[in-house]
Amino acid sequence: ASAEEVDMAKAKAEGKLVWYTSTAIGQANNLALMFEKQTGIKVELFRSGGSAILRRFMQEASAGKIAADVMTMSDPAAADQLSEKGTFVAFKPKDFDKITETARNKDGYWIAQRLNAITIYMRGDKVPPAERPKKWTDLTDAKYDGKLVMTDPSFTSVQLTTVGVLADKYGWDYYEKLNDGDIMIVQGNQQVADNIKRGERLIAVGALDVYIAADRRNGHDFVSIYPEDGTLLIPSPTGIIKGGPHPNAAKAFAEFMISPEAQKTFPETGEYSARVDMAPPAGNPKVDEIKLMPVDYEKLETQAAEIKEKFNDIFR
Amino acid sequence: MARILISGLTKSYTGNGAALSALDLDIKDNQFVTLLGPSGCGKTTTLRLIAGYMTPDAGTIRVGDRVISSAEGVAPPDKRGMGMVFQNYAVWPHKTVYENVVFGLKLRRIPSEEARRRVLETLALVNLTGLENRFPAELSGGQQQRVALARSLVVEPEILLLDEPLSNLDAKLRERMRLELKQLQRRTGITFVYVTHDQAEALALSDQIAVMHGGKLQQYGTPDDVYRRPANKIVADFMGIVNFVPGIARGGETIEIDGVEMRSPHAGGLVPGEPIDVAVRPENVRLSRDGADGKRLTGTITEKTYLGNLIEYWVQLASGAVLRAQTHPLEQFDPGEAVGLVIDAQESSVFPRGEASPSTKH
Amino acid sequence: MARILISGLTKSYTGNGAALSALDLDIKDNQFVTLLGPSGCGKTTTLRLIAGYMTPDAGTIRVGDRVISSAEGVAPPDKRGMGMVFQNYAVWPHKTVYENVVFGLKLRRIPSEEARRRVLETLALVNLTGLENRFPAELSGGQQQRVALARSLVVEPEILLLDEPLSNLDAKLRERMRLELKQLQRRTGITFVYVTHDQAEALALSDQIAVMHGGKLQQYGTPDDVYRRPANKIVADFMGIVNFVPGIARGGETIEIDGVEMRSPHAGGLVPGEPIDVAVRPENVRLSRDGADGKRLTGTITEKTYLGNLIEYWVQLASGAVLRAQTHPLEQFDPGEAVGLVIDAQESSVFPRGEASPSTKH
Amino acid sequence: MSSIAAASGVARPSAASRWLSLETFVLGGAILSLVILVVLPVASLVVASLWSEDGVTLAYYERALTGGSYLRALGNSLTLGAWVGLISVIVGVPLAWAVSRTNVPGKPLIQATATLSYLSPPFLTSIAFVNLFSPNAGIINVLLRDVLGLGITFDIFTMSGLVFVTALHTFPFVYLLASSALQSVDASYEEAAQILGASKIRTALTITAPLVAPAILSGTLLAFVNAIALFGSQAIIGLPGRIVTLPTRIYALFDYPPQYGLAAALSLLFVAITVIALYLQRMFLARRSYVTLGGKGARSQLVDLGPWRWVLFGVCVLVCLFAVVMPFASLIAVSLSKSWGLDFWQSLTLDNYRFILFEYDVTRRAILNSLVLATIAATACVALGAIIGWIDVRTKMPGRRLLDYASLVPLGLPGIVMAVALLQFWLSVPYIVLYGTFAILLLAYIGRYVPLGVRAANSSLRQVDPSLEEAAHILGASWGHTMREITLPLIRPGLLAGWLLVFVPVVQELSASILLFSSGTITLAVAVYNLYETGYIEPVSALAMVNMTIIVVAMLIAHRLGAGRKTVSDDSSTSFGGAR
Ligand SMILES: Nc1ncnc2c1ncn2[C@@H]1O[C@H](COP(=O)(O)OP(=O)(O)OP(=O)(O)O)[C@@H](O)[C@H]1O
Ligand SMILES: Nc1ncnc2c1ncn2[C@@H]1O[C@H](COP(=O)(O)OP(=O)(O)OP(=O)(O)O)[C@@H](O)[C@H]1O
Ligand SMILES: [Mg+2]
Ligand SMILES: [Mg+2]
Repeated sequence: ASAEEVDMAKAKAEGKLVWYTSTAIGQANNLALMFEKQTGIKVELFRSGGSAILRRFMQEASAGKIAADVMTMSDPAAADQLSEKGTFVAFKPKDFDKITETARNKDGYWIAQRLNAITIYMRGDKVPPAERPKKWTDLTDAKYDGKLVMTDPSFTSVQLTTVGVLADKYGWDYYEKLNDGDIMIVQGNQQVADNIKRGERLIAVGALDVYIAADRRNGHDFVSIYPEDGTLLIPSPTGIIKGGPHPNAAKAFAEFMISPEAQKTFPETGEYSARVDMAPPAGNPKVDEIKLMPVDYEKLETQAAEIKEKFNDIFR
Repeated sequence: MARILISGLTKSYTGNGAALSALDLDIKDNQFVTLLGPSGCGKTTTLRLIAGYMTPDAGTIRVGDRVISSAEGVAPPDKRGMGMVFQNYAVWPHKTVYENVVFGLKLRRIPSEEARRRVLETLALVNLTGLENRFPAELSGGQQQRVALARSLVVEPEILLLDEPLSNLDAKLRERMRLELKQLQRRTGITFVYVTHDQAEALALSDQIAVMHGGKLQQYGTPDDVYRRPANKIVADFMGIVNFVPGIARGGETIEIDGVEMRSPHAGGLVPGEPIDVAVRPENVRLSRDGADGKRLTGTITEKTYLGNLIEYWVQLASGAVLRAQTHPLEQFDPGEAVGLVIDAQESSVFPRGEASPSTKH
Repeated sequence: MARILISGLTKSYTGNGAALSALDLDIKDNQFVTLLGPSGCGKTTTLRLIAGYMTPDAGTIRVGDRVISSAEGVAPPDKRGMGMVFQNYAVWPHKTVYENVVFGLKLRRIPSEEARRRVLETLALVNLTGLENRFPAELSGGQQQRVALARSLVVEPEILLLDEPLSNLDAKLRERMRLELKQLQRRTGITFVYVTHDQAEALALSDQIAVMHGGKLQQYGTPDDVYRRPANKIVADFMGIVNFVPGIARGGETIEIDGVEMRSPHAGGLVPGEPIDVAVRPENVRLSRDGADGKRLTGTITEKTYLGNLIEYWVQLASGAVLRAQTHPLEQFDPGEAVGLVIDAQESSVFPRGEASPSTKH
Repeated sequence: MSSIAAASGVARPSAASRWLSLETFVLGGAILSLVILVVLPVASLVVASLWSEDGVTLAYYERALTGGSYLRALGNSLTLGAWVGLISVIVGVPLAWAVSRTNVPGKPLIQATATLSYLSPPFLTSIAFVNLFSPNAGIINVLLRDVLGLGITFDIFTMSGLVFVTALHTFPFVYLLASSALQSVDASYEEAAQILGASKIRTALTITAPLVAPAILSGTLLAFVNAIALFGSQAIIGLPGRIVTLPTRIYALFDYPPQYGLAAALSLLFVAITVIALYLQRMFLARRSYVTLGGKGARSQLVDLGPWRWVLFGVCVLVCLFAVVMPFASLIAVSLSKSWGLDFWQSLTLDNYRFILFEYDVTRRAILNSLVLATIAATACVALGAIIGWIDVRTKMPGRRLLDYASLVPLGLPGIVMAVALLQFWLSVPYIVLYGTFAILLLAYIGRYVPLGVRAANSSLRQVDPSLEEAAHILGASWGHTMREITLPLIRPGLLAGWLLVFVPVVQELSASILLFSSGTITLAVAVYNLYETGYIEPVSALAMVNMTIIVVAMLIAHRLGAGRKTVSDDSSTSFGGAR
């Protein structure tokens, strides 16, 4: 494919760009600094939760006061929808084709920054190997009663994806059963990790694996299962905002984002790079060794509200 | 200039009857006018209306030829150039005595040296020298009241409203303060509107007294008028002790009490034979050991009270009516003793029996 | 039983001199004792100590034979079975009149029917019938004071402490209230400790009067004692108007004023020739139009004040000393007139000239 | 006024000058500010709740009121609010009374307890309490069950747990307002009850507490509304306990794709609750007067509790233990551990502090921004509160009640709703570019927290006898002068309490900040959130500790500056922030 060229002279003349992102703060800082060092272009960073970023951007957009140049979020469904609305600039930078196919918009409206693995993780010390679940459906077994924890899709967009996909595949019945097993519902991935760490619950039913990556390095005995009936690898889309104040710098940054230098920082912190040619995080299986669960983002996008409501009905 | 003209002033508090109805008062410049009346009769209400804290329901208050209050609106208190001593003192608890008193002078931008001098002078006037740096909570009740007084005096306003400013002072000090107030008024020409519950104080101080009752003005006149020529029984009753002695009008200036005839200049216009009440003050009853002689009533002493500079007796007349009389301590009678009484009818007022008796409710 | 024995009671507020020093008082059961003295002399402080709100610095207070206050500790006010009317009323602003008064009865678990009856009775007593449902902020100053009075009366405590309970009432009502208080005391046998600034009130009501000055007890005795036989100049001065007429002791009971000799039973023990001050009350000066005759002083009227039931004159003696005299309104003199004076020396007190004059500071 | 002007030439200029006076200006300004800060954003909310793509509709209300889950959430919220309000009174009033009116020992400790419990960010204390009381792994539960062998297990994930944690955060509302009011109660009111035979406790219950009813009710109202609106603890404790509340429902509606209309309708339901609560409060206070600072130099006197003071002190210590020691100890422990959940003593480290102080580059800027913003916002809220409160309590201005209601509404709005309303409003205002500046953050903060300032001032003003102001007026003091010299100094304890009540949540404000900050105006709460959101609970705890240390220091300084001379002359009078 023919990569689009970035006009570096113009980008440098613009001098800076504004990046709205839900990337972990340390990582985001790191990337911004790397880019500045490389190009001399300053990155003004807005780091916040995925939905806060979106909310803010949409408010600005509806008032016609666009401040962001580049946006990284954690919800591909939303990204698709925004793409359709013409929010993003189509841009296929160098190495566009090195990105996992499911992790980029085919027209280049967005490209994944990284892939978020949703795993079933658990306390290795408390759940003996024989007891460990292998598949999503194992979790409804009565022996896990009172041991499970998961997030609420109303607050966590990756969980919305997970619930959407699993409910589609196994029916809402699956969640009814989890409910019967006294699963704990928490607000976000942070609390899932926290509850597992403290041993309040032992097994996370589909949560962002990266939240325990650092803990694992620190010596916690955490075991992650990549379910045999399909693992979710959810891309974090990055798009260039149409009408942003620094269009060229934005392109330069988007290109940088998928460059090997930038991408190799993700495995270092326990996340999957969006590039096919990058090694997985230490100790994790390679992307092609994982049985991936296909996601129909278009469908998700239309059903979001319905999924949340249904979920709420079951778990209240 | 600082003449206050009040006409038709009416005010009622929500839910209750009128606290003040159709009050007319003409307070001349440089006058010392006292509002007098039983508790709850509307004295404070009147002062507060004059000060501009409340909007009247009807009527107007004029100072000079400016309308300063009417039902349509009131000029704000801070623009009225008045001073006021509040019945509850309203001394500022967070300011020392000195700061309380100097407040008004500071507002007037008096240089601090002079202000200091005037404050100290005024504090001396009210006998508070040495307490400048106390907070009100560290003062006795009477001392707080004097702070309130000093605070309003020090600025020498054109009109001074005083709501029972001496109520918590002892007679000695009160007398001194009265004198000082009177002198201050003469010296400065301030118009005083003074509320007191003390008839003697009112009589001693005032140029004019307004006697109020139940929100209505009963009489407005000089102390002598009010005391000696009360407009009605209410005033007669309120202005010191009074005996209402039943009698009968005999035509012309002649009246009859207990079979004894006497002449009263106030008896004109009464129908002969009409039952009357003669308002007799205790000091207008003269007791003696002389017996009946057609000019003299007779009675028996039933009670004797020592009042210091006076002795008061309750005397039961032959008709059964009881009369209070006061004598000089040098003339003493004993309970049970039969005495003769002469009533000074010249000094007594006569009212038809039918006229409403002063209600005791206030 | 409810005899209060105070001995050596001393209290000073931080930073200031003693508000009360070494007070001794023996208040007998069923007595009506009045604390009298100039503003700031420590009356309220004494009451507050009796009530148990403060710990004395020294001295004790006994009720019956129980020590209820000493420097070591005080029995709490709620265990003392006393009642108190506060100088600042302290009526609870968030309770209606009825709720204020019924409070004490509720504490005593009086059945609500009876409580209601008693409250209404007491409110009638203080002339507040009909105002039961008002809040204090909707009352006049005097009405609030009466609520405070009613609140303490309704529970009929053994000992009642009253701090100027009638100061904001008019003379008429005050007199009625005095009577009611006196009757209540006779009927119930309550021990009253009463603070007033009104000498006449004290004289009329009290069994015993304690005259205080500057935190010290000056005299404790019956009204007659205190008024007619003051222990010192301070008392003489404080108890009503007094003239201090300069004179000379002539040995025995004889004294001389302005060349006129007279006999005084109080002059014993004085060195002949010693300069003295004779305390003469205005009512003990008799004015007449008679001229000098060796028994009579002479003087000239300089001022005349109308007091209603009395007329007061200022008379300048030949020696230049000025005397106040009061006469019955039926005997009138005019300013400038020369008059003869007779001083009732029997009723006058004699003090050596050197004795401290009453300070005017309080 | 017109007839007066007509009646005399002299009155005319005074009428005119009055119209231009400072009073008109300030009162008008305050009303205008309230309109801008509160009324307009709320109006835009009303519009949003009635407006769908197809025009005006009641569909959102229909959904809000018929959807079972919303009604359940409403029910839970009301239950939560009611219990928290009750407990706040039960804890706050006795503590306030003890500190202000008795000789209980350890007053600084009680002050510190109340201040610190208010200070600890609710979401962090919730986490701390989860650490302590979660049924399986909660430290206390483990201790009780495994170490002591007792069969007791506390479950924090219940309504009681939620009430408990929330009340620990809200009782200071009652405490702070009540204790400042209690300082201006003349002792003779209590003495009058005692001499009638009322015991100390009875006096406290029947006289003292009712006398400061405006403050207690204001505090309770704030506690009630705040408890309902507090999102953090409801998300962390409520969700696992399957207790849905209105805020959690409303927050969920803002997730992509946002359902703004429904959220607006639900929020207005919230506003309705707030308004009803205020209405009840006003009903209760109507007509009664609570003037405890009269014109006769109020004295305050300490009640000697005898041995009971140690009992009361014990209760205080207990509250302190639960409200401060346990959550803080747990936070400190987390902040000092390399990774929470490993063996504590072996993973002890100061790394987290090093990280947030020296490596996390926004910390210092955020702290500075937050302190400046909070100082300005707290001062503005208190000033505005004093004026609005004054209008309500002292004037007969028509519509003053509406003003009082308007000034309470923002409190009842979940932060996110208020923030979105503000954002929408200010983004749509042409020419005024506030976006991305400190100004918009300030507008949001003042708008959100002005209720706290108003309630504090309102309840304080009710205690002050108006004749104290009148006495200044008649001496010729203008309105402004009287305010400055008389009114404000007299209600200073209340205003200081109000200042503190605003300062603390502003430092911790997140839901509006996160939409409104820019790189230059990042705030502490946003910085904390960013760390937390990406999984670093240990540095978050460290930052929270640093944050609290700084707030405490800032408050001590502010208190020193603000607490001028004593108001009620008595060595016993106290106010928050430490012992005198
Ligand atoms: N809290 C206080 N701190 C310091 N000094 C005080 C305090 N209370 C009273 N005093 C002083 O103690 C003295 C006695 O006060 P007290 O209130 O007993 O006087 P009082 O006789 O009741 O006077 P009044 O008739 O004016 O009420 C006064 O000089 C007063 O200034
Ligand atoms: N705020 C109020 N609300 C309702 N009624 C009131 C209010 N203030 C006063 N009143 C009533 O109005 C009447 C007049 O009150 P005002 O205060 O003028 O009396 P006053 O003559 O000053 O009495 P006092 O000598 O007792 O001070 C009283 O009957 C009182 O109960
Ligand atoms: Mg009055
Ligand atoms: Mg006193």
